[in-house]
Amino acid sequence: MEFWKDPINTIFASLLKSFTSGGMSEILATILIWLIGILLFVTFAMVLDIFLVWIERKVVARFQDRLGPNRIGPFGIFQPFADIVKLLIKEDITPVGADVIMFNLAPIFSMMSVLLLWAIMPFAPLMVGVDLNVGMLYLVAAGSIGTLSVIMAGWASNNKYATMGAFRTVAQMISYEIPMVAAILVITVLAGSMGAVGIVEAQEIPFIFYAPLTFIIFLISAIAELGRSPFDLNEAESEIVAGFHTEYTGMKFGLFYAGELLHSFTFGGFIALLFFGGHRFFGLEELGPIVGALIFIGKALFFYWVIMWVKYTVPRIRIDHMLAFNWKFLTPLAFILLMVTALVGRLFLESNWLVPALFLSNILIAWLTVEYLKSHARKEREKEEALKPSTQMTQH
Amino acid sequence: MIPISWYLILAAALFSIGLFGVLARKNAVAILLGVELMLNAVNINLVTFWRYNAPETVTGQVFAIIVFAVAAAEVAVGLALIISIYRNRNTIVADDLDLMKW
Amino acid sequence: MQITQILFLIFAAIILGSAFKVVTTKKMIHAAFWLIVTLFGVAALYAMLNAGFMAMVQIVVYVGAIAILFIFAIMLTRKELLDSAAPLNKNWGVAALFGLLSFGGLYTLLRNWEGFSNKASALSTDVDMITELGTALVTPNAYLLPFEVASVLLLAALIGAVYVANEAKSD
Amino acid sequence: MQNPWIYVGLFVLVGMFIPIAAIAIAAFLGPKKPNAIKQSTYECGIETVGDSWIQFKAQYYIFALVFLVFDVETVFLFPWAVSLNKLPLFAVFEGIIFILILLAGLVYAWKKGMLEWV
Repeated sequence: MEFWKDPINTIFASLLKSFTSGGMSEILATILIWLIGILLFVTFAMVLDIFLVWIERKVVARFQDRLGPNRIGPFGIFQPFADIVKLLIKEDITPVGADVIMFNLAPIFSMMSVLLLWAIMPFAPLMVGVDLNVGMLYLVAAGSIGTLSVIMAGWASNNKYATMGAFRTVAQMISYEIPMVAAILVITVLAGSMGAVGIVEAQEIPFIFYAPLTFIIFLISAIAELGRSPFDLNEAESEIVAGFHTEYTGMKFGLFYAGELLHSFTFGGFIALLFFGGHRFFGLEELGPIVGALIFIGKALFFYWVIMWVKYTVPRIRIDHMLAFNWKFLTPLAFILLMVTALVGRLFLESNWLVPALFLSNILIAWLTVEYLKSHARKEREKEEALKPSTQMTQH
Repeated sequence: MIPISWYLILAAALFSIGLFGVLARKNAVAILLGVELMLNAVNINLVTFWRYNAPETVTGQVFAIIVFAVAAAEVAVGLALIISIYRNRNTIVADDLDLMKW
Repeated sequence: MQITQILFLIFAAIILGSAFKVVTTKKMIHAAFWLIVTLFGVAALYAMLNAGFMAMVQIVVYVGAIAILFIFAIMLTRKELLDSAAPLNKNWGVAALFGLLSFGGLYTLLRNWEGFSNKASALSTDVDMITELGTALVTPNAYLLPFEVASVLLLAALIGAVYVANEAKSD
Repeated sequence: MQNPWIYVGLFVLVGMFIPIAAIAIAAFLGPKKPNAIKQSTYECGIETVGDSWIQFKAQYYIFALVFLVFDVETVFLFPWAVSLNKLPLFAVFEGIIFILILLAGLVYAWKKGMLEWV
């Protein structure tokens, strides 16, 4: 029964006992057990990643009215393993003039920046790698390592398309980081904590009801951070071939690709954590941490599916529109939301009216935004029409 | 446990390397890189003193955060100036920027 | 020798070695990447000093923003100008002397300070450092003024830099 | 263990080890038959002209600049946001003033036309 209540710490304690009984010092034993645990954990993430490839291919096939992989194994479930074998036995090409060390480091950093996020993922209250009290800042920091890997890949490839693609991707990633951080700040204000566990604990009512607009902003900026459609600059073959990973082949390209998929899933998890109560599901999580972890993974998969849904439904946005949308719309809106949430949240602190007040203020902001956009669009249209007298001629 | 002297000597060495970079590099961007090293040395000192001498107050960390803000402002304006100079005079070698010499 | 001491020495070697590469490397973009290595090393030191918030801020601000800005600025200027000539000017000997002097001076100064071999006092675990920090930043008797002045400073930097870069753009 | 960052450090090590292992296995298994054509820079089959280090436009710098300023701002705002519920009401207004001052910078850049991608 002990195991069911707190699986990780039970295993940890029994392992520690058996290690130290052999005469090992406690610190060394702890570090060794952690190392084994992390290895298992990361391996789990990588295996999950393999299945994400299958899910991705299957789902995109359904969106496009195809069957998808269906030859290897039932429903083609072993297709990703065939993919891996193919990636492993492909020749690894390093282009002439490339900066070899940085060329090889870039995919490693890209994958690492994603794996690092798993250190703070709270699957359940007692099933969390480490509960940092600066958890959300850690999320942003891991993202900046990802940005770094993009710029390394682009520069080291010695290819114009790669360099240009890297610059565009970096401009996009750093731009969308600002509304994302502002959205995280809104959550931090609501939870009064930056740690992942603290945020989950604060969600008696999921934060989506406190901050629905913030959720939309976070979703958009998360998709942009991931570089998925409609923000998938790398796929704009007609402009920059394959962006920063134009020159990558074999396993190194595989790492970028797998990193992107795992990153999407991880962000699905963070959406579940920040806005949908993490492992909570109508009291079902009371059954034990393992059930909580399964609920959490289920929620993460659902939001992974939402990200895919957006990806295969919306066409790509041009880069100038993308950046204008961020700086002229999303960033001001996110900061206005932060100010309003801080004010309203503080005014109604510990009152029963907190959730309705925040929800209504969100609705109000949404309405004002739509009205502003309408009038702005009308003005733009009038300006366009004033510039084009010929169209009025044809109306006669 | 590590004595405070180790951190302070490390910070002093980092500061000196940064100073060398500022004085010796030709390239204006590289000079700014040296300034960054010096600011980092200062920050190591601030956080070290906070941890060893006054861990119950936050003074050291507040100072370090202000240093971050100053470093950001310095880099932003400094690099903008370098880019502007590059556009106007087509050089960023600090020795050649002698318009204000006389 | 304890594990923490060995760790410290590894990080110190990384920091000083990469810092030395920053000031001597010929290729500017490599110098920028070496700076990033230094910054990571410093972040690791902050983590060792139990200043997790500072470590994260170091990575978010320095690696995530300042280093990127440096790389952008380097790529905006042409390569021949950056990498053709020798990296150091002709006064580098004097500069090295100054560097050594400053190190020696700082070392003797620190030697004579009585707290030179202080040991760290235990950190009380019940105080949440970030909450303390947030409280200190907005309390009028503490650091409210620096907090607001910092925003004005950033505003001034933004306006100044945008103005200067705008001049460059109009050419 | 009092310092949770040891765990993060181990995570960094493992997180680097896994991709390195993947690349190493691929390098071990894969064929190695380099030739000049295969290793040439891929630019849609056209011979590469000049250096890949081309002149970029100043616009990238402006975006990075605005990003830097807002990034530093968030560092100040995170402690403020965490401790907000324990602070008196005027602390909220201090934070709002802080944000408004920086939004003024964004508006300035906007009005100057520096946020246009041209």
